[in-house]
Amino acid sequence: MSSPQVLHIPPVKRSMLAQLWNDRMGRVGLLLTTFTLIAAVIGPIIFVFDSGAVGADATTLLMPPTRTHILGTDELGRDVFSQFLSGSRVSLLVGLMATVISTIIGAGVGIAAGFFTGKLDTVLMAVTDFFLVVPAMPLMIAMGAIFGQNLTIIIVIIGLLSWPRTARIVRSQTLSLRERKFVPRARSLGSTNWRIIKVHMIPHVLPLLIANTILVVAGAILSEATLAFIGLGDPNRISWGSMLHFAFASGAVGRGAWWYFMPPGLGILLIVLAFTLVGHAFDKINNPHLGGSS
Amino acid sequence: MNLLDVRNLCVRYGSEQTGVLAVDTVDLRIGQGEFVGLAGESGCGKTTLAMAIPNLLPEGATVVSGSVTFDGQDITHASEETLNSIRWKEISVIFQGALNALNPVKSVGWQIAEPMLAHDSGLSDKDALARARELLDAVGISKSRSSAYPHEFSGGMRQRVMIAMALACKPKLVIADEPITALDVMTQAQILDLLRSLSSSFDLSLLLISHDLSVLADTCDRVQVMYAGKAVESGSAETIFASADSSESAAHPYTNRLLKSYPNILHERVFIDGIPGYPPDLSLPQTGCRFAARCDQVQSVCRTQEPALIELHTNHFVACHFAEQVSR
Amino acid sequence: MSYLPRKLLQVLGSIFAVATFNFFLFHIIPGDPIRLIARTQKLDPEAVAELRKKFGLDGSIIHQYLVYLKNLAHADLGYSFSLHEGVGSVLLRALGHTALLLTVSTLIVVIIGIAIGVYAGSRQGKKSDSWIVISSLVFWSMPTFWVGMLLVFVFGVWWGGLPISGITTPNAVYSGSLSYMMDIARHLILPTLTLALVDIAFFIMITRTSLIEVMHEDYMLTARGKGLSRKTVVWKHGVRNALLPVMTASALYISALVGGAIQVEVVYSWPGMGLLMYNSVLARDYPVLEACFLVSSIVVLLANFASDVLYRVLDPRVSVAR
Amino acid sequence: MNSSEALVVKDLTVEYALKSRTGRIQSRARAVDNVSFSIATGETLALVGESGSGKSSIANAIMRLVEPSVGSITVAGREVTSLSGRDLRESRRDYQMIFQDPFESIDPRRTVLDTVMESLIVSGIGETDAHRRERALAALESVGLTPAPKVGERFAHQLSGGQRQRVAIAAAMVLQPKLLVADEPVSMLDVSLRAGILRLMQKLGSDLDVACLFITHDLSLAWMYADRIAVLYLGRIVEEGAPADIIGNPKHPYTQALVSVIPIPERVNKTERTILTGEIPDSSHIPQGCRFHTRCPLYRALGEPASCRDSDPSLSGRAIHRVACHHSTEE
Repeated sequence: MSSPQVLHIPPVKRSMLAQLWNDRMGRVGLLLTTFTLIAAVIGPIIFVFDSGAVGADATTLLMPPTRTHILGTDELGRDVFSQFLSGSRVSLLVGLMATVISTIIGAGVGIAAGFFTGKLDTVLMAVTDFFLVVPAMPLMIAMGAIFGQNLTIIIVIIGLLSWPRTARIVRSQTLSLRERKFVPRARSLGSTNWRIIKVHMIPHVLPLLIANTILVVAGAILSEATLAFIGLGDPNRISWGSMLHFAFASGAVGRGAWWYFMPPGLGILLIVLAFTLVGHAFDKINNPHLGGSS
Repeated sequence: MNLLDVRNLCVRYGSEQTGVLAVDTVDLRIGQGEFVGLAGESGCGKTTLAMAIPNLLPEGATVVSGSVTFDGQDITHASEETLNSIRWKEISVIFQGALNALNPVKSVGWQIAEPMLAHDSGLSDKDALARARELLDAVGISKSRSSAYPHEFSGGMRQRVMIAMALACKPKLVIADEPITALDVMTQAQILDLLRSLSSSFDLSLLLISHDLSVLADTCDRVQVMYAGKAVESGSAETIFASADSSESAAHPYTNRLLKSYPNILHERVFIDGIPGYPPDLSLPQTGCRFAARCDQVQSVCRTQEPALIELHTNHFVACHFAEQVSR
Repeated sequence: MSYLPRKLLQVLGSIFAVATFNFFLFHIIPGDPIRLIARTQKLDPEAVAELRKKFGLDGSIIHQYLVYLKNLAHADLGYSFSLHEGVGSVLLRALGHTALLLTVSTLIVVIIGIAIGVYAGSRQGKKSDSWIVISSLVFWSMPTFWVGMLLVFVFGVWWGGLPISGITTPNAVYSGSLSYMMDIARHLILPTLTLALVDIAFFIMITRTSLIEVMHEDYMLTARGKGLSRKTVVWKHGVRNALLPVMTASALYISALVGGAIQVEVVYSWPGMGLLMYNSVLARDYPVLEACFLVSSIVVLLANFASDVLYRVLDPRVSVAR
Repeated sequence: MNSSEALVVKDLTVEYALKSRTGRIQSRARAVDNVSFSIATGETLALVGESGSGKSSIANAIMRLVEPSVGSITVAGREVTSLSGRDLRESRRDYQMIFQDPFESIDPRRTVLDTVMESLIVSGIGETDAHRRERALAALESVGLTPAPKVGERFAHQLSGGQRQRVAIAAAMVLQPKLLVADEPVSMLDVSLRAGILRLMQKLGSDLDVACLFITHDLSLAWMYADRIAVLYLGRIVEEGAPADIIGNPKHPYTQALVSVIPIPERVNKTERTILTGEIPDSSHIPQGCRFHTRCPLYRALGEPASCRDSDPSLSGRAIHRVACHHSTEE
């Protein structure tokens, strides 16, 4: 339907960050993300976790919060609060690094498949669909069990198994961009493929890619937590997932030791929620229909 | 009595402070069995005005003032139930772009039968479908295709389905919003022909909206021209489309310039005139005549004082300070 | 070629690809599986040699691969060292339990998820919609296993009214098959609730987004113009179209659901494939892990196939015949 | 070959393979079927046809956006169908295109100035950015987008449709091409703005002596704007001649029907319209014999002569007005 928009000159687009800040969920997400990032960087410096500091006797094991241990102790008598703080680093590190791998592969495959179409597209999409359909968690568990448990390997495994969605999204965006007439116009000017991708494709794919990337971070953090919970975490680096693994294995739930299993779970929830909120707000910015009144 | 009587209608997009009056104090009258054309450039408010009649305005658009009287009943602020009983039963709409106006996952027969069933609880599914097939036949589509889906039809055929659907409940008024835009020339002629022939057999009134004045020339009885949210001229088709030397002809400079924007193969081969500049930005306050900035006969009064819509001759309304002395 | 045979061939191809991928993952990359087994199970050299022979590990890679395929074709999935039993029979038992859990929770998730999604989507921007979106995002951000732990804590420890472990009550005596089924149903409540709490969010969000998109389509205005009630417009015209993208997205969900089920089974000691995988990880029982991955992949592939066929039935623009 | 011809199209055929999902070719659609025409330097030829007539395929073939199956295309004396890679890219500045939808053909994320400068950068014109900027601003000035530095900072969504099309014209004309292919350049614009765009194209065209291929579905617009008109039906030119002859004395039954349905912005008693029934056939199922006979009123009026079903008429007649019909003179 024709509305008077034709005559209306919209204001120059504000920066992405400003638009995010304007959205209530986006703002909460941004604040939460900043908060956890600061806590992860500074926290462990102030409260150093000493894995060797085990409890001296039975009374100091699985102890409820006290003044010295504000979140109590674990089944070996170690301080939960300092574990919690250092665990945040591992979650964030794995989440961010795995996302870097995933995004590079996903965006590359997606743009290549969407732009060049034909045989290359067929082959790339067959591989993408294969990894999209194969259940990621059993495969991660299998690979984790085979390749061993250290942080780098976990990052690589999660990164290698979480790109297909990105590839799909980027490809479909690239395909629809190809239909826009400014692409044949650029070609008729004599632009090379590389120039068309650089000048006309990437800037259009970027907003969608950023929104998706943020959601991939959330997914990667959850994947790491699950792997660690299954018992495939890095034994030398305590993470929120491995805290929950030990809490579960030591029967902390049955013994009502809420101070042990609540904090790491809440930590994961908050950080994943933070990224999810930002990603969701980005989606709203990218898709005017979702943004309430358009 | 007129079938439709719209008076002083104002429709605004957006809020009171920052909104835009897309339709600003406009009248529109349609008599029983009359074909009325509504013309103007994109953004002039013609679609908004038409959609305000059965209150199918998009979210964010509100009728600020004025009234819509249909068949003697004031429906301006009617409840959703009242409107639903009038929609399609009394007033149906042929929407712009038939590809998107048809539901892709329902058969065309079902879609034509649906409003009949919604408005007549006594009708059986079977009878409704049978009537749907009759209607398809009437618009030149084989009855056997009633179980086909919209994507299986060409653009022109979908528009025929849309027309059949609009006629389903034998409405008194059909609003056709740019029904032939984006169709091929020959298909346009076919569709207009169909509309003309059906109008007599179905005894309906038609509001035909088009940006293309030439389309309205031999389809409509009366034509109303809108510019920047205002009605600037309305009159019989004979008057509006009369050649310049006749005693009565289009009197608003905008209408005249618009008419000269089309090549006329009956005349000498000259370059069309067009209109310089662009329509005003309605989000800014308007003073004087809205066409003043583009008018070649502008006087100082045009920039300061808004012309009223006056009746130049019987049933010929013009909103121009110099309507009587405009030269063509 | 028409759609069904072509698609079936594609599924078979994918299964073959998964099997091949599986082989290379477990047999080639980290050295041979027997060495991995020997490392954890402390087998004597003679037993190792015998095992090597059985898997054709004394031959070339091609030879090993062919032996692997032959064994697969005979449904011989190897031997579990930790359970001292054939992998096939272990898996078959577990698969049934997992299927029960997944079927029940999927049904609940899909029906409730779509209903809430439609409710929220048709009230976009209203307060109820905002609350649904926010709570969906919160639940979606929780690790499934942690939700499980919380429910165990609340219902098992605090309140104690619901069973929190296993599929039946140990040493229970049943008066009949009905009481047996009731016992299983009681054991199902918490695992299902856990999966549902997290995964409903997924269906709510995609249904909502899809419906909002559809609400802006021109044919929705046509439906309104016809004088249909709001409910009819939303359900008959909106939901029917909105469900198509939901179907496509559900294919992705199937694989995520398997991941969730593994966690739930671990937390509630539900004797399905997830618990089996967990125990195999702890025991480094590679043949079981390998078979679990293979079987879960095949199940997901088949489920995807089913959803693709269903899509074609629901969308007249693509036909099953072509 | 005559060097005054800006464009010579000879025996052009464009086929599209209709593939199944598995990639096998199921059938071929012949969008353009053995079409030949030429345009002299400074001349404007209008290609008129409905959708499915192949008019856009001809434009895309000339622009090398689709590969012609058969035929040669010569722009300013250079055969371009045999060019590829760098040679092709370098030849492109000689022939430029204006697309139908100005909203689609301008990248919404680039400024107006970027869009015009892009033409120069890609063609390797101008030594420095400052130099290119100067030329781009001059081009914006020449299409009436003033003040150019200010308009240059805007994005497509901040312009009206007419302004956007002016940007597209500036981006094409800044390269000083020998041939301008204009594919429905005004059909998406409001009628009041069409004249301005067409006048601009005409002025810039005559200043630089550019030949123009003007593609339109609107016969009356072609009549007003072009020096010569070619009417297309289902991939073939069925009639070609001067505008006055095509409108005043159409010979092909298809052209006659098209002329009869031209809407006239005046209420007059026109002679009887000829509204053809049915729709233009699919280009993968071109009828045998004369491709128009399935819808031809003359064919029916003459009692369905066999010649129309059996043989495909070729374009014949005096050089200034040619028609492809077996029976056109019998009327």
